[in-house]
Amino acid sequence: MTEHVSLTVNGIGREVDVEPRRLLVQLLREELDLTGTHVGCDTSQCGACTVTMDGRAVKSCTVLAVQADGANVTTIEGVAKAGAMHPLQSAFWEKHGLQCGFCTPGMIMAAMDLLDRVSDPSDEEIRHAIEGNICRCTGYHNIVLAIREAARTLRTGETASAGGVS
Amino acid sequence: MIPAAFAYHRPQSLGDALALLSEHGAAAKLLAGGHSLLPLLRLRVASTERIVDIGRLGELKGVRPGADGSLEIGGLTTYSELLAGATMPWVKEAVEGIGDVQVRNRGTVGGAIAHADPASDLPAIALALGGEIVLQSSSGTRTVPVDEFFLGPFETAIRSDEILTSIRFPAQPEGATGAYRRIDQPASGYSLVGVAAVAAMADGRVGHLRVGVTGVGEAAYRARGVESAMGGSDGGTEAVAAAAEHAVDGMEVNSDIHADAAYRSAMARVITIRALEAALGR
Amino acid sequence: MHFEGTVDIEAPRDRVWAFLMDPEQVGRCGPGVESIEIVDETHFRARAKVGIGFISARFLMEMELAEQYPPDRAVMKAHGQAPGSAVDASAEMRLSDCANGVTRMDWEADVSIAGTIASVGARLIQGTANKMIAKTFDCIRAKLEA
Amino acid sequence: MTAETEADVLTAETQVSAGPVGQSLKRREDPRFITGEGNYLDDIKLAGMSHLAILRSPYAHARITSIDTSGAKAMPGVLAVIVGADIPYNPLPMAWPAGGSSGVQNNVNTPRVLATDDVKWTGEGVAAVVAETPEQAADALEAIQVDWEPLPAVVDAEKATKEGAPQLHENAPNNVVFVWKVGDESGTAAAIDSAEVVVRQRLVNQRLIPNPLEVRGDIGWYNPGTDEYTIWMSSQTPHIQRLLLGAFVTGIPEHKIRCISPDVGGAFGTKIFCYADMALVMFASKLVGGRPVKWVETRRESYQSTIHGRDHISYLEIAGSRDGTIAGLRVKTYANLGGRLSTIGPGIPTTLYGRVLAGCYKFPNVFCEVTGVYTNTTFVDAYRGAGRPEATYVVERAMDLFADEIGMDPAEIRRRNFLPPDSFPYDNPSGLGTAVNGEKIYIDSGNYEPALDKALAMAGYADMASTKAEARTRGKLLGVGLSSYIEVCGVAPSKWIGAVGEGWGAAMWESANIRIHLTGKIILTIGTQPQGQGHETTFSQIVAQELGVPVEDVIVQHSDTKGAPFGYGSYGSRTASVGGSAAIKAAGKVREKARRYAAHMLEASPDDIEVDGATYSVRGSPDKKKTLQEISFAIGLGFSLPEGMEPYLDETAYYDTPNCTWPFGTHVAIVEIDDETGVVDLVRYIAVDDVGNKINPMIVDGQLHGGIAQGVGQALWEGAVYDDNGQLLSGTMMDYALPRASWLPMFELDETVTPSPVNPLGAKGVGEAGAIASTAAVANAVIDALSPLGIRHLDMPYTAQTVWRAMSQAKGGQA
Repeated sequence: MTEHVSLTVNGIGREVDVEPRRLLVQLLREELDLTGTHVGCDTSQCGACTVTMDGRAVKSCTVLAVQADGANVTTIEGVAKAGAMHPLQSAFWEKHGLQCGFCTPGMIMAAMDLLDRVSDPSDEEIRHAIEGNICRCTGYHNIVLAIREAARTLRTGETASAGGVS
Repeated sequence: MIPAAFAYHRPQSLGDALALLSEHGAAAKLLAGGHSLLPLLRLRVASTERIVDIGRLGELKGVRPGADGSLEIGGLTTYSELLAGATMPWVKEAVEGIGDVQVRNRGTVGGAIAHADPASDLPAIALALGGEIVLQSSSGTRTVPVDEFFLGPFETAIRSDEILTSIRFPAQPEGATGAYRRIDQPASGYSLVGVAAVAAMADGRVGHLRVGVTGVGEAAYRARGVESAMGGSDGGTEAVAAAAEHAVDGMEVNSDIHADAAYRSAMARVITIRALEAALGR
Repeated sequence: MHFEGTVDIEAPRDRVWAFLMDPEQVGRCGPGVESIEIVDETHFRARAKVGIGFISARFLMEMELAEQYPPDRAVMKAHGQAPGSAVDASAEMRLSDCANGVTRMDWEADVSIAGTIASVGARLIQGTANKMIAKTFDCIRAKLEA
Repeated sequence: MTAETEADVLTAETQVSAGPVGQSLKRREDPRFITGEGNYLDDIKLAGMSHLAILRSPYAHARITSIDTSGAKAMPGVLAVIVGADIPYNPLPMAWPAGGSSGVQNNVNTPRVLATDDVKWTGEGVAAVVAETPEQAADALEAIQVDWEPLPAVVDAEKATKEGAPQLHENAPNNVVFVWKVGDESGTAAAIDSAEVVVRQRLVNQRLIPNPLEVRGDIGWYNPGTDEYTIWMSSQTPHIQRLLLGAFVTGIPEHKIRCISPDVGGAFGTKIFCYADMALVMFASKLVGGRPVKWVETRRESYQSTIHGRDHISYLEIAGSRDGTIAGLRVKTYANLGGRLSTIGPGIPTTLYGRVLAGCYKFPNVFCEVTGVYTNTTFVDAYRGAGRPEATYVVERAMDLFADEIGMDPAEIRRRNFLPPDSFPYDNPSGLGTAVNGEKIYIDSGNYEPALDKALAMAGYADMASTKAEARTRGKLLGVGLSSYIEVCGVAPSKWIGAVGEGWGAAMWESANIRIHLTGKIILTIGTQPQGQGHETTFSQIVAQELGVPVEDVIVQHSDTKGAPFGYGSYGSRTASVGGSAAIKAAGKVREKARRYAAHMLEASPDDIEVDGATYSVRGSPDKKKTLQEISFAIGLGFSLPEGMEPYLDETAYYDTPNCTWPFGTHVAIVEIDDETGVVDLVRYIAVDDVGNKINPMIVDGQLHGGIAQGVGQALWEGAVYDDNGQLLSGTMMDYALPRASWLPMFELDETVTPSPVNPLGAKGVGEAGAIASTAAVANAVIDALSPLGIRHLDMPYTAQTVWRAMSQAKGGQA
């Protein structure tokens, strides 16, 4: 028994038939081959599966694929436009905001939600905004710097400064 | 990580949803945002034959402030929507601390209230605000006072053929202010102890006080002992401290790997003091 | 987990005893019991959907009346399995007479839960188990007093 | 510290680099990770792939009476159901016995691929299903019926050794795996007996669940056409797994096995080991006719069946005089190793713990006895730091306890007992320098006081009294904690490791192969295995530096046993110092061959060729020159070769370092405790580390950040909780708290630089340093905050309840 789901993923309309129990993250990874969205826990705790759905960050492991019917979903693969990295991606690279990279797509998508709402977040706001995302590698230090830097770039239009972390 | 199979319905109207519920009864589970149900289904500690997805019933969404200062919150309003629409700053501050941004974007007020997790924050806030829960079934609408709604762990006054359509909070008394204070269980983000208080002074005396407590008992409860001890007092530091001694009166206090009953009891008093003092503007 | 409690039942002791020794009767008070199958005088099986709120599991329970000292004391043992989980329990009930035809039942139960439910329900099990046990005894009393 | 000493530390031997080494270059791995193009194990899809799920024991200790798989076999999509008796393989290998001194055979009692007769912990695999889809495999698991006979369980290592405890293995009376001793037993006893002051304390170093964000998984593929196996695995050690799976577990010839480790989403030790599932997917793939079989654990499975870390109960005694001079340290430790032994479990609490217990101090007498113990818990093995965080925790708590007893400042007692800079090379009394078959390792370098001074200055240590007083006005108890650590990294040399008594069953050298293709582009193939450390960046910096080419001209390949030289993988902070040195050595070989070929091209004597970067010129005739690119093209074509020279620039090097490396430093934690709730807040964290020369300082800092966060996690939040029946109650992230962004401050880092004298990079190790130092620093800070109440010790983690209870009891209140 399957249900039909129509949704837009990274700007492209997709039509799929799925079992009702199939999770959005499985739809993205298995049906659509968008494996940049990861699964890190069974309990909605880690945020590795974060995507945006109709513009807001959600944990795609806690959304049924059928619940996403008609939704506009953006995954990490859809963040760069015309081959140019999004300022968040550039800033994570610039500031060494990742190590193993496994939490990174979810972390960037959660940060995207923040920067859509708050243009000049404090470090405290940044840390609060990524509370639903666990990183086991970085201790969050450089992630905070990266999101701070991306916010600056988005505000001022300047690209990230060259060089490593401060 | 993979739920057991179930059938899926997405009714297009509240009436259709209620008809499905009356047809399938306890064999069907309601899905709103999914943030209470899906984690349990994934771990296979819950299972269901069918899911009735009411997540798109727009009629159940929305924060509707009344002209008299009352507030009605549709059951399908997400935490994020509540943040955008709530009129009371202390409620916003409290909701901002629930879960994480992803959870707040999907999790619904009605879902959390209906799930009645004994450590969930919203029930305590609802108890402090007072008011009533609106329940609909195919045979009609009824309301249950918030005070009579939470019956036990994950148990409420909702019957299996009913949908929680909204929560109505009355206008708060003149000059009333509220506060929510909590201690987290760090792993889950649920509260070890959470206390919500709404207080209003009248003629230098505490004229109105409602205190809701979560995390401590088998369900969220009103700390009536605290309320009566404070009522009519000057609301001063000593009165607050004395009243907080009643924070767990009559309760069998929870004990688990994160906090035993002694700690929860002691913290219920400490957090009650903090919530009261904040509500009283200190 | 250890639980204990006392229930006063307005019914004569021999009736209480007979009720407790009858799987069909007492079994129906077990949490979520859906069917009972008598194996022999001291053994029976029950299928039960155990849970509270959303959380539930279908257990196949093997029950044994391990000790009987009528009409004073009985010990019951239970082993149940659900996919990924298991429960083992031992319960002792002691009956005594009180005034006005009331029978007092003192009970103790040791319950150990294994598998999925133990490992994911840590913050919920104690309260839930408490609630279910209380319901079981409420049910026994209600049926006997009816 | 005087100005001169600071200047010495910061300038002496500090690497001055004109090339890429020493630069904070952005990581070349990152574009794929930040665009979602990483390739982790679960991202791999192969034609015809099937899916495997494992049924795990709900009991911690039980006999398997029967298993009925008929229901599962009849389920939709099921290709095979496997039980232990079906699998002809051996139990998993145990490669690091703790040593001969115990007199106990401790390399037995390892897991089978699936349990056959009994289970020793909740989560041990007992059956498996292979199905068309993961859903079908999960559904079919529920249809397998197992009859169990539950047995009594024991989870506490100390209790497990006592009379009457449940027995796990017939060949291990009282559940003892080994009793391992190191140091001078009688000398230490005499020092303690005659000491002016002796402080004793029981310490629990709690069990941790490592939690790399990517769980483990494997894909096994048996190719019936070639009779060869390929296993994709999320592993730190693909070469070692090929060896172990071939020679020890399956008996399949090693050359018929290929192991590939794709991008690894964090590991922290958990992915060093040989796991049952690796062999299971091999067996399953052959069973289903050569279809690839994928298994990926769930997080809950990971908590039960991937290794845990730490779990020591220690009794420490520290003795000395009132002037702050330490005379002796005696420690007796129970190390919980779980229900069966993991690949190198016994090596962690022995060699990597007892031998570095004296830390950076000049203690005349040290004695350590470790009892390794079986319990009905998940097996325990190396988790970030592996033995050294445990040792640092013991000695750093001991220093604070002793300081408290004699009323001395914790910084002062450390300073008084530091090994002075002229001590090196130093044989420490807990047995590092103990000759084993004539081989020694020794602490080769160090300069501890400058790091301490720098950290104290950054923390404002001198003003701490007023900082504390200010916090009191806000209802907060402020505490400051120090941790001065040393670390043994890149365990080596192989001949010492291989000597009787330290028997890690393999050597510890590392490999590198450099090929310069005709166009001058360079491929470096390494035997180490990244899990987030940026090897592709770091190694390309090293090779570019050595060969004088742009970093962009070097790519780094790794993680596939096919065509790569054998390598031992990445763990124990060994990659830069050992693997990096292998790359330098390979580069040197290439450069030498290029130089000889340049001489041929330029018709000069090889002795007259000067190399400057990528330019090879004739001494005295700078116009007569060839670039490396010209050389690689010509030698690659091979049209003209000197007598005896082979074409192509392709050199492999194997590097065995003469000694371990010895990072050190001082960390300072500052915490505030809410005096009513017990909630602990880490408000500042200062780290001054000396990891020698840095290849990429940005990456080094990142490693420190992550290590610090994990160590802080142990001190404040993390802990595995079992009930008495062996049920893992902290079974998911809902009940096991991992550090989150809002709980941590920005970390304040600085350095001193004392290059390692034993490798050409002067690099030490950094992957574990943060975790080794930080747990003790935070612990000491919490106890310092509580010391005004008379509290001298508490066991971790310092949850709000734990701290509140201690405060309540100290105040004489209810608790």
